[in-house]
Amino acid sequence: MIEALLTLWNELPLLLQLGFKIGAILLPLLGAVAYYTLAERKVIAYMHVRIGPNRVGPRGLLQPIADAVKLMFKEMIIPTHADRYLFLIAPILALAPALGAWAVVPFTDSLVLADIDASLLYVLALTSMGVYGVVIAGWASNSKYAFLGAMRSAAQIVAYEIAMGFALVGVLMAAGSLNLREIVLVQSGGIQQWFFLPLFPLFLVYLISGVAETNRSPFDVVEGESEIVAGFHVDYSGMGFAVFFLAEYANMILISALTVIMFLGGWHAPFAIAPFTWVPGIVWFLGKLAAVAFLFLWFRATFPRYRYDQIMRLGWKVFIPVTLVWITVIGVARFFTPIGHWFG
Amino acid sequence: MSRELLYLLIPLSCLAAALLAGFLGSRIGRVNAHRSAIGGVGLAFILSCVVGWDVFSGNHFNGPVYTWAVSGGTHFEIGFLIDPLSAVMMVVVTFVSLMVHIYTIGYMADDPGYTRFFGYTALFTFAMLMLVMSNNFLQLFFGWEGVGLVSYLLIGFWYERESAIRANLKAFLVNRVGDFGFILGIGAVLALFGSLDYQSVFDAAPTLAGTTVSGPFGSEWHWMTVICLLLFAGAMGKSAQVPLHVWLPDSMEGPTPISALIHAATMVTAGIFLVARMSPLFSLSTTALTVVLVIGALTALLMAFVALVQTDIKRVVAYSTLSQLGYMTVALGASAYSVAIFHLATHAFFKALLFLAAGSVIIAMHHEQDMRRMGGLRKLMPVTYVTCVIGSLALAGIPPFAGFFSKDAIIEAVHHSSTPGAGFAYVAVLIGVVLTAFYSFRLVFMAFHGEERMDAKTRSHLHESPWVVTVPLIALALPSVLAGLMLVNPAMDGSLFGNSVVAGSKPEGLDMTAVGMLAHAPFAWPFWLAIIGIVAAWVCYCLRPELPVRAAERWSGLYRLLMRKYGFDEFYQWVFADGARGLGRVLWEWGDRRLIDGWMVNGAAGVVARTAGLVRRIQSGLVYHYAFAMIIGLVGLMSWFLFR
Amino acid sequence: MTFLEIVFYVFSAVLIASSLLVVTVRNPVRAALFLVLAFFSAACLWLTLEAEFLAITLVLVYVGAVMVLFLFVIMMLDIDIAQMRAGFANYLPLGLIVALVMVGELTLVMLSGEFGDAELPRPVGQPADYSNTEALGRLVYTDYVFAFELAAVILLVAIIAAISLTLRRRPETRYQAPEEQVKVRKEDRIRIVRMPSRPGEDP
Amino acid sequence: MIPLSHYLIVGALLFAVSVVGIFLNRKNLVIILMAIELLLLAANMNFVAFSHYLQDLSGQVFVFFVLTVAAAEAAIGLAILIVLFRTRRSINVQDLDRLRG
Repeated sequence: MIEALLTLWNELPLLLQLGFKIGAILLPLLGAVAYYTLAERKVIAYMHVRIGPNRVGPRGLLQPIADAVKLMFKEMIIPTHADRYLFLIAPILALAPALGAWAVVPFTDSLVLADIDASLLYVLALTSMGVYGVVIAGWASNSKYAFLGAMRSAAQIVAYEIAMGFALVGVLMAAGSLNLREIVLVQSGGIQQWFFLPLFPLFLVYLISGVAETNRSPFDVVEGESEIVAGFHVDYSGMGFAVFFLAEYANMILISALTVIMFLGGWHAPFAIAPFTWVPGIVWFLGKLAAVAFLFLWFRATFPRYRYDQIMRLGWKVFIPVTLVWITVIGVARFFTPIGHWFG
Repeated sequence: MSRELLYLLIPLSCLAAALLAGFLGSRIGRVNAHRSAIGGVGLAFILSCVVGWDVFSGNHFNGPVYTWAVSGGTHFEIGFLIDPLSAVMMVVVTFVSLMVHIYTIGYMADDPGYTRFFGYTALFTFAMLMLVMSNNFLQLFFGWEGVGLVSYLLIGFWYERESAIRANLKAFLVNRVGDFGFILGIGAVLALFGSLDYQSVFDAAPTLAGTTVSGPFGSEWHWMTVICLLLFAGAMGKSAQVPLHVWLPDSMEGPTPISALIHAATMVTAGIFLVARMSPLFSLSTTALTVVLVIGALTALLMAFVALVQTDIKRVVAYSTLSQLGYMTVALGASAYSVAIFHLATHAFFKALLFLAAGSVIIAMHHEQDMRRMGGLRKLMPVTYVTCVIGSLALAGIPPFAGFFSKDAIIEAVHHSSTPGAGFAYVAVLIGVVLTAFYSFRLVFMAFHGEERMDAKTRSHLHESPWVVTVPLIALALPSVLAGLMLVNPAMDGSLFGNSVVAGSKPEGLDMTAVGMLAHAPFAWPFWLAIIGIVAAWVCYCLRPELPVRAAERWSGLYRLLMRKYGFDEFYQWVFADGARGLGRVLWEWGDRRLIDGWMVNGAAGVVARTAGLVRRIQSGLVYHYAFAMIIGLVGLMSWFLFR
Repeated sequence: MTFLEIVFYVFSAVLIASSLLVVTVRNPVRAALFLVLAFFSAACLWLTLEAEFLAITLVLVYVGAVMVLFLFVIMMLDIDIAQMRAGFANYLPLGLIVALVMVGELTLVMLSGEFGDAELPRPVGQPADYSNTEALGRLVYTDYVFAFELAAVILLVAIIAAISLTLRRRPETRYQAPEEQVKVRKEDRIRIVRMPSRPGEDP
Repeated sequence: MIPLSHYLIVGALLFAVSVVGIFLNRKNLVIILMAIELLLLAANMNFVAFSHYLQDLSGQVFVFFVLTVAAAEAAIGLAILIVLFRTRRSINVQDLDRLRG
């Protein structure tokens, strides 16, 4: 049966094969994104000691579907003096990198769409492109609030991308590879081998930068409902708004996945002993992913929004020096290998 | 006391006096200023007399006292050549200077520049002494320019007066012409002989007499002629020979003591002294001597004529000075150097006397110099009158006054001279005798005789000058009478100057004695010519005062010519001043403004500006233009590589 | 036509088209976005040349950083678009001539038979364990280490230059001083005053 | 297979387009800066192509440095642009004639 299926699979044209693979990743991802929104509402509601959505479907489980249907059928309004072409393309530009980066994410040792050599760079390149959606949306709306949001976003993303990149440089120095799968493989052997321990400052920097990169609270000055009433996507409605929504949550999940891969041992069990190793790697991976994703929600429910100049100050004056210092530490440690047992 | 120190002390005492009076005059006061000046010059006079006595005892001196610089083997030194020639000059200079100093106390009594004046005169004495005592050309030139400097300073002494400044400038410029020749002559001497020392030059002169130098237009010149003519050019400037005489009459703008000291007795004779000193060179060039003779004769004759018509008392004396300098030059040209110096000495006394007498009159007349407003001063100023008559008699050549001997000697020397042009010169000096006598006594008669023509106010103040004025007059009158008698014998037989002057082809018949000359006088032309001149003057200005006026009307052309001094001033003004100005204007308009400014400076700038104006169109300052040019160049380069 | 050729011609066309649009579109924001597209296409072309590291770096550095900076600046500046385009047509003929001559000559050279398949064949693929990044890294950190450090210095200078150029000190702006806030003690803020509650009483 | 000349022609076209862009957009400084970036990209294209066909990584190293310098240039260029705009309220190249004689 399985062999027959494999034969059938191999008979399919290459492009069709690729399409199936992409679909196999994208569809669950979109589903996850949809339910992540529900999770957010529920989690924050519980943290606020209220119930959250509970009317659509059992315990409100069909709420995301209802939202999606509503947004799909809602009219998408294009402001009169907006740059029509860019206005339409902006949400796509926002969503595409968030989805495209998944191509190199290794779910397990073998479950990866494209095991390319410099996948870390690829991820970095794609995540750095996410800003275009926000910037173009803000500019194309031809509205002051949207434009302010776009400017904030551009400055913020540029600022935090450097810190994020440096954090990843630390990771690749520790791992000695740019390949995400190999980075995970280096972390095998239990929780003590996971990079978040030796690279703890970089881990924190990466996590916080990830929050900032995705414009999530407490770094959500880009949207800043109370000041610029939703920022860059203030003029979007219907599908446009939906795609931005998707992109944001997809990015959050992506950042969570990358954090897991680079700092939390990927698909590896926390303890390389019997009961834990029985559990399949994908479960560990998804479990860790869910935990990190939960952090995003937790942050949102907990922290007040940063002021803009404080965000800049944190990014330029704290994170970048910290990462630089830690990169130096790693360099020294790599040079005097016997000192740090982590860098065998 | 060594001789060098003695010799040094003579000029240096004058220099010290000059510095004291000139720089510290305002500190030490007027009395101390003239005391120091007179003290310095008096000391120089006494020492000069000592030196003179020493020299005539046979002790000559020639040597350097200080080496100033050595350049390429040529020594530039301060040195003294003390021989009878310089000794005579020293005594004459210091004596006249001393007299003038004393006289000045009275003459300049109320002048604000009193101390400055004494500074100048003492400085002049110093420079003149340096000139006559020098044993080399460089020091000679130093003294030469030094006396020139003081001369300019003193002509322009009253610098508030425009006429004084103009006369000053004129003297300066005319002297520059002569001095230019003079320094060229010194350069020629250095070029030919390689030395500036008199003695070595004189020693080498006979052997180098035949050397020639190629002049312009392929002509060949004897070095000696060239050198002598150049040096004589300097002498012409300083001694005011035609045609460089024009400055001397104008120099009367200076104070009268200065006219006496510098422009009559001493400085203007520097040229005569120079030629006499250079006699070893001049005797080697007949051409030069001829030039000297002719120039001198012209000066003597022409200036005497001018003196006839002058009405300014000082100008009469000034033109007589010019005429007498011409006499001296004639004597030089006749190779009678000792006679020239002899006349120089006697002339120094009586001409200084005449000037001072004229000055005395001027003081009395409250600086009125026009003789037509004088007259009848005889009774009011007896001392001045007597001394003036003595001076005039000496000037006119009436025996036995000093001028008789020296002038007669000159006439005899010219008579016997074999220098070309001597015949003309003889006639000229004979006519000059008549004229000299006439204008001398014209002055006497106009000023001291006849009716009183001054206004009542002046008349009421008229009185004899104070003793400081009259004492020098008397002191100068004595040698005016006696100098001829005393000096004529040694001057004539050659014992006075010994070998310090060379009598090249010494004229015959000059071995005269004082007694012989006096005995001979009533039977010779000059004496009677002088008498005729005096009588004519008496007739014209005492007996028939209307005669000169009628003569002037009768020969009005000649009169105007004389009044205009032959038009030398106008000529120079026209040729040199206007010519130079015209040349300057041409050079300015064409050379400077058109050629240099227009073509070279502004033209070059204009070419640059126009080129830049074209080029700046390319320099648009716009980046894309430059980028475009770069791209065009790139395409061109690419095409060249591709299709060559 | 192989897959590689399709990729090459498609991305080349996109690259040329987008670069043309960069220099011709009216709106500088769109120009910047087309430049992004051009860079992206160029990166894809480089991938066909097995220069993965450079391709990704191009996207990372240019698309991710430089072009964001460009966009930021363009959007911040209030540019008069219409005025900026004035005179565009005047120079178009001349520019076209120059460009055509240049392209013609360059093409002539490139097709002259020195760079054809026959003369310079495309090398066969690298072994599977070949890492472009690693090879480049080895080269950069050995042979070109001084040049590499020089590049680092240039970047540092550029950072300093850019900051110092654009730094504006605004005296009127008030900033928080967190370290001062943290260091503050109650003695600095509060003064406890003891005073009698009614006259005459000892505090 | 794709011959080297095709890559080179792509580079040449890119180069020509960017050059024309520089003097067509003779007013907008930003576009000029972008054209310069394109110019460098064209050069880089040739470097990478030659590097691959000659199997010599030095070409790619060179591209690496070019990218570095170009990034620095872009940063400074934009900084200058901003300063310029602050002082003159314009980025028109024709307004930058303060130094013109």
